[in-house]
Amino acid sequence: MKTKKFIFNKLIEITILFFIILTILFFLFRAAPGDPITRMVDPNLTPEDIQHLIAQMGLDQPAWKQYIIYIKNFFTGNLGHSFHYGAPVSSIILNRMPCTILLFTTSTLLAAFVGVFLGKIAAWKKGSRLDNFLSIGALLCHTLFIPWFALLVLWILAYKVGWFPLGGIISPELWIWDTSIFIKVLDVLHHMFLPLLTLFIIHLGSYLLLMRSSMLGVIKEEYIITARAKGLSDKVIRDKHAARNAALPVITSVGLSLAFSINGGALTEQIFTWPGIGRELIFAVSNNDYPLAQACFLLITAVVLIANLIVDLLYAYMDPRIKY
Amino acid sequence: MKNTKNRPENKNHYVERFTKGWAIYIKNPMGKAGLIILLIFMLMAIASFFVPLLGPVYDPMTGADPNITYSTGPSFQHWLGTDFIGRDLFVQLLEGAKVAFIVGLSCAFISVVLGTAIGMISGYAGGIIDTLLMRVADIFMVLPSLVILLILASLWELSIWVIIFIIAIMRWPSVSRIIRSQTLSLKSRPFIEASRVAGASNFRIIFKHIMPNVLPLAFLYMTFRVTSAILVEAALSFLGFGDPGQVSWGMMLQWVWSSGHMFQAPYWLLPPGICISLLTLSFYMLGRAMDEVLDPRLRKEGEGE
Amino acid sequence: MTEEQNNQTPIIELNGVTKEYSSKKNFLSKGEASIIALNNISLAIQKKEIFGLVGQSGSGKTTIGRILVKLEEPTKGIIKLNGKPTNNLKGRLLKNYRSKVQMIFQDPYQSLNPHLSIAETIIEPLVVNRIGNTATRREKVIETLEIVGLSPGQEFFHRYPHQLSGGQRQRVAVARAIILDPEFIVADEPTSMMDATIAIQLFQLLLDIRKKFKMTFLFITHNLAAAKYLCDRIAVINNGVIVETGIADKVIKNPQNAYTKKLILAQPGFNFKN
Amino acid sequence: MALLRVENLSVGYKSKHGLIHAVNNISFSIEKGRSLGFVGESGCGKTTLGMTLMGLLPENASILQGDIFFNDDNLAGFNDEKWRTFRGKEISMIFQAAMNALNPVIRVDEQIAEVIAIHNPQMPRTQVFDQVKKIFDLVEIPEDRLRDFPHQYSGGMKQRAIIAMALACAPKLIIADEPTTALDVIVQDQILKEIKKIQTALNTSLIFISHDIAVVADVCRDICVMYGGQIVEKGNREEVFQSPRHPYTRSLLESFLTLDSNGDIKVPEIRESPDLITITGGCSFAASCKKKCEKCENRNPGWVNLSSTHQALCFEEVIHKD
Repeated sequence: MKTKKFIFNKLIEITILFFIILTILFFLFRAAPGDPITRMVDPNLTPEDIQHLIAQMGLDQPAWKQYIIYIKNFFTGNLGHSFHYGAPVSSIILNRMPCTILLFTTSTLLAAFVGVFLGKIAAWKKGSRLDNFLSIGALLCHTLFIPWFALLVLWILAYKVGWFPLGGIISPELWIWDTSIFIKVLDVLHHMFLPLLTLFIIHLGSYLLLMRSSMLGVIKEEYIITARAKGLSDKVIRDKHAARNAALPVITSVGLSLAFSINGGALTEQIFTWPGIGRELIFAVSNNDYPLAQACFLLITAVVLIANLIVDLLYAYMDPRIKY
Repeated sequence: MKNTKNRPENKNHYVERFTKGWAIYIKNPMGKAGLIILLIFMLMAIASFFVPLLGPVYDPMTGADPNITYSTGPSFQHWLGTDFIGRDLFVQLLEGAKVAFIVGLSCAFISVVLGTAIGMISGYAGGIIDTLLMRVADIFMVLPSLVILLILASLWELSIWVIIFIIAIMRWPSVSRIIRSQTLSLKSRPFIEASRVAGASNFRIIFKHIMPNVLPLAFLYMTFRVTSAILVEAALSFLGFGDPGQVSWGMMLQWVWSSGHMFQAPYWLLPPGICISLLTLSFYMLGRAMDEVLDPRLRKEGEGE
Repeated sequence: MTEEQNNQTPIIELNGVTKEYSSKKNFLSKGEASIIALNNISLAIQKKEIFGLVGQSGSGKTTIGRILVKLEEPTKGIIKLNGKPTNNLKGRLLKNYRSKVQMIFQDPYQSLNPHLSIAETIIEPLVVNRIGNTATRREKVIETLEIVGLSPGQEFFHRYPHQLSGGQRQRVAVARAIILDPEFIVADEPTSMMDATIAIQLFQLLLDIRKKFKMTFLFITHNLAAAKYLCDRIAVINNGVIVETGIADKVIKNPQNAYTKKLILAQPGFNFKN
Repeated sequence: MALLRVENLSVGYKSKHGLIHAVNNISFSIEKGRSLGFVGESGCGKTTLGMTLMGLLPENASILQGDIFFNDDNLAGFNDEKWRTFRGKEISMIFQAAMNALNPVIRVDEQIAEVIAIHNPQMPRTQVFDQVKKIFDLVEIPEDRLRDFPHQYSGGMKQRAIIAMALACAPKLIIADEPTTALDVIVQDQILKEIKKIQTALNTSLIFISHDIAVVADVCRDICVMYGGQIVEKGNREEVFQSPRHPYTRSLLESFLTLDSNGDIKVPEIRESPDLITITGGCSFAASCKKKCEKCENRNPGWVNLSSTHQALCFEEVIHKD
């Protein structure tokens, strides 16, 4: 019952936040130098169509009316028309979304699990050769410059050795012909490997470091001494008593670092020409396709907000002391 | 009376604390390594002021070697080679070091000053002020800074200082959250209450009692902020949205990528990336070593008390 | 409520003081239950006495102390200092009040700012109340240090909290409390973190100070034996309600209230019967 | 034969300033079913002693010399593996409840069940939990609180759960380190009664460590008074508390406040804590001793027998000087 109320309250908060961001975005686009009409309406359209669009978006109206129309359009799913694709923005981003979610969630979850696992081991053997190796490795991963690392990976593993494709998500020839679903999945995985590797390496470092320092704090707690006094084995103390407590702050930081991970995600998509939201955003921004850029941005914001809610719930689930 | 004795004794305490902290710091191999790398980059940044004086060829932006019209590998004349219009890559690398330092340090400084001030006010004032400030922080916190910069860069042409300012604005919330929680825990400490009971004003309590206790933490966060600021600026430049009038490491990578040399010219691809990673790494190591100085829990047993 | 009411006005008087805390989480979920920390407390403390407030943790004894030094305001009820009501004081009046009522805190490790020297800590009340100049302040600090048994004062003047033992720190806290010559001092479990032999030294110091400066103390404690040793009168508090008040010896020898009896029975002693 | 026999035990901590002799040449023994109290002020080494007996010394501490005989085993020579099968089964420990000795994210019954399970690997799960229920009955925690998390417990209940944990495998020796320090007087009284009741019921040996003389006197029949890492006086409680002979024990008792004490309290002089790093030849209490003579400062005191059970670490002349 209380959990439901908590979720409900959180949803309201998120909605308010989202609208604040939406509003700021609206005024940003109006405040920028130049003519908002040319910015919002595709110049390639016929004059009649342009007139139609101007009326539809209220661009001939005063600013406050435009704002109301803008909100109304947003609710009806009308996010404008992409200049470049000449198609409704909403359909484009819906098309790109699965690719991003596939890459992003896989890499985040994988990195979180491996990072937490290695961080746990490193902290438990603090000062050992393994710990030094893992910590320095994690530090290097954490401070890598993503696009550079991605280019390096691309250069060596795709260009020099040729094990993986240079970019994209599928090999078109496989999809034209009737091939089994199994081969198609393998093909996607083959394409996904390099971007996944890049994002995995980058996130791994920060999760490892976080878990390690969190674990070092927990090891000093009294209940670890109690556990030792019981005669439990090292492994049980580490995994059951220490790691579960140490993982809690790591969960919180997953939420807090989401915004940061999105930066990395966009850069990775761009270099591996992975057809996701991030790449679409960079593309839209480079080509002054403003409606598309706006829509991508709003989608990213919504995803981050919802992901934060999930993280909060997960935390409450993991920590019995918190009951919403 | 002998009031003159007051001052030097006072100073001694800080000197003593510094030397003590330094002794712990320098024992940490990570801190030592970070400091050495940092010093090398500082030398590079300083050198960037003098190298262009050698001749117009050595200007990182406009100094194209007239004899070279395509990208060449390392040579005696151009230690790291040249880019596709004959500009010296080593000179560009030096210039990049300067830019990275300017971006990193000024971003970190602005965001930490802002974050510390807001965090202290928010934590100390509590109530509605706290709620409002932290909600604003939440908004900034969920926004991916690179994406925001991209949107803004598409609407305006951003100069390096504007970029620095925007990154700083995006980065204060995490600092102020930490300072706020520190302030909250300090606020309920008896020594703050004792000072209130003695009749001290809020102003005095914040500056005399809370600030000295949060400053080390703020300073620590400054080193971490440097790292993220450098990375964001480099990413922006790499995507082609940096200050077009300013050579930077990100810009060099943008050129090698967009000119299609990335698989042909490792002498061009490798150095800027290594520099970015190494410089951020050195700041990070600096911060971690400082963390150990500040956090007695992580100190080796027996040295604590 | 108190026997033998002398003609003097009491220095501190609490009249029907109630304190509630509401457990409000955020602005969306409005406060549900409120916790009553103090329920209709009435007390009068006479000049020059050491008044003991005995209770277990969570009984509300610390809240009374905090209300008296204006770290908190009561939800209901009146507090009088020398017969004058002192609720909701602001600005100069508050400063004036605080120069008369001071506090010694429980934890000597937490009650001194680690970044300030002993001198800076003790001098603070003088500075914020703009009393004296640099030279006279210095003299006053050294004098106070000697009073609390940290002599020679010069030697402690420039030290920092981490260079002192727990007992010495608490003496610094005492010095800070008495430097303004207050009329009334709240001592909130000043010895609960100390060894018994150090604690008794501090009690001795408080007794000396009372004799020398005619100060009044409210001594908050969970230790009945300490209250009996130090206090003239005591009040026993349980769940925010005062259950018994009276002369310390009498209350302990002949408790009237069931809770007080239980408390006395629970004290470990040297009876080797079993 | 004594259950536990400690001989010439010294434990040191490495520190920046040198080796800290936290426990210095201690010998004592405890029989089956007896209760032995260690009392002393902070820094006297009593907690270090308890941790040494459990094999739980921190990394920078080590046993410098001496033997700890438990039945036929010498605990001083145990390795990690041996300790693991030993701790919780033969010797167990009751910790201070406020120190967050229970893991906050694991249910209480599970935390107790795991002690039983680890030392009885072949016992089926249902039987383990039956055992847990029995122990909860013994320490008087209601059965419906079994599945709670520690934060849902009050201080007194947490302490009962910790006692239950220590009892889980019916150990031969229980070490209680300040088990009631953070508790209110009334709860403390209940817990102390609980400990006494269980100790007599199960006939286990008990080592009880506290800074509170009255608490130790309440629980234990034999007493060791510690100062500066050494035992300075030992005997049964009547001897130690009713006719203390060591100057330190005396000053401790003279300044101890009880409900019965009238104006006979003596305020001790302010004294420096003993230096545990530079061990000089001489009594560690000499600097604060009112009755000290010349040789106190440069010769080590020896054990003075006062009765068959009562001994003090002092010089004959000093003890008999009044």
